[in-house]
Amino acid sequence: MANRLNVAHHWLDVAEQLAWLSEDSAAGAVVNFIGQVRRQNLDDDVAALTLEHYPAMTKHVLNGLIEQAEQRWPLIRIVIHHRVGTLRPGDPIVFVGVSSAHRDAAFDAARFLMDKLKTQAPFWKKETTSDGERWLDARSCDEDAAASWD
Amino acid sequence: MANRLNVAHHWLDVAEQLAWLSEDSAAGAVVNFIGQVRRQNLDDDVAALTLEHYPAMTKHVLNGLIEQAEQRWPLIRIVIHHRVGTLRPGDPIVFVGVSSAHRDAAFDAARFLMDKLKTQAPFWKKETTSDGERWLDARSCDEDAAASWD
Amino acid sequence: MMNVLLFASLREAVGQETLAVDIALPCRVEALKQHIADQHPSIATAQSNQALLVAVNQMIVGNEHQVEEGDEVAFFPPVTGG
Amino acid sequence: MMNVLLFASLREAVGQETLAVDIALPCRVEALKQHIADQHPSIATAQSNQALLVAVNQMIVGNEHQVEEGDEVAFFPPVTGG
Repeated sequence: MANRLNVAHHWLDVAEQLAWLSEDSAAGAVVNFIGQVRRQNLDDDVAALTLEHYPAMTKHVLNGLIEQAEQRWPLIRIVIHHRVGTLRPGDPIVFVGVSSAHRDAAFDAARFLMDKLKTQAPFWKKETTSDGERWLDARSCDEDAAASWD
Repeated sequence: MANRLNVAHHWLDVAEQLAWLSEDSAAGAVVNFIGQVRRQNLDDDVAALTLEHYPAMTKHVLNGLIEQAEQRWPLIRIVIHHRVGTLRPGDPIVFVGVSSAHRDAAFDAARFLMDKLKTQAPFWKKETTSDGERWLDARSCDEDAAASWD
Repeated sequence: MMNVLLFASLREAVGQETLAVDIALPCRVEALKQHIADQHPSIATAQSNQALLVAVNQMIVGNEHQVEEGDEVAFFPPVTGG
Repeated sequence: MMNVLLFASLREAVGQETLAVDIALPCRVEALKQHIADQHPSIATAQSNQALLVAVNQMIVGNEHQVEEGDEVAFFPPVTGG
């Protein structure tokens, strides 16, 4: 198993990540997820989204999730790239990609990583709208999705 | 809802598809799957994989699956691209991409489309190994995965 | 007379892309399968292995389905795309 | 004396990135929370809304966890990345 883990201001070359995920000779399936800033949230136009994190903890948590995914499924490669800083509507926030021999493991692992990242990795979003700034609340459906893997 | 459906000999520009999937203002999540020719199957080295299909039926079935996915989940855009003809180990075979406001619908729909495509779309694979040619058998786990959506 | 399209391993086993079948229409899919199996052992084998699917007008159908004059009928093994 | 790191809405509500806390160690996380809540209403509010998470040495821990001398302790609201 090989993996790439990054938390950074910049986005990444998605085509290059997909090429890397798929280049192993045993890979038959690549699943990836991209999350991006929506233009509207809670009926307001979003002007900007600022992501803060707890650097010392973030990589620790994400590495732990990668290890758990490796133990649960026969994976070949994993990429997690998460942005921090101020983003605009339409900007990508997170890339999670997984390769495996078959699609079931790749789908499960990609979703597991996203569900757990959403509830365990120390990132926080603050939205700027015409009404001002607000910190986003955690969604209970995200807690439910994360708990479904336990 | 907008969609792109292709069955062709050529592969596609994946980055362009991802850009198209994500460009709608409401899109918060993009999930995509790429299936590719493994270098080994059933312990033999694969030299080539030839995909045959039933053209009049293929688009009919895939369009039906797209309609079902639209009815089940709030989707924004869908891409299905499936290759036919003779491919080599490592070559991509199929691209399925879905965008939605949230990740749960995007993950579910992408997996639904792949599970159903595997058991309903009239494609057949013939593998060339050092032992000669063989048509691949359908896998019962694919039937189970497809049935899990009913 | 009607034509049945064959695909993949069935096409190769029978050695033809299309089978001309002399059967009175309308008829049930089951009768059509039996009629063809009597003449082509590879179709009989596929059928007994539950490895024979039938599509009428590009939709997979069951044994009870009625084949009408002018329908497009195809026989093929379980699909393996993706 | 120990320091507690604050993040996101808690950092803004308290107006500081780090809180210097005068508490005898080792102590349970629950006692530490109570100690800080007594001085900072926004921490008390977050706690009563179950919107306060505590990490010790970069791991989220429960109320029973024992905080030792030299531990890195952080308070923050539920996470919202991805």
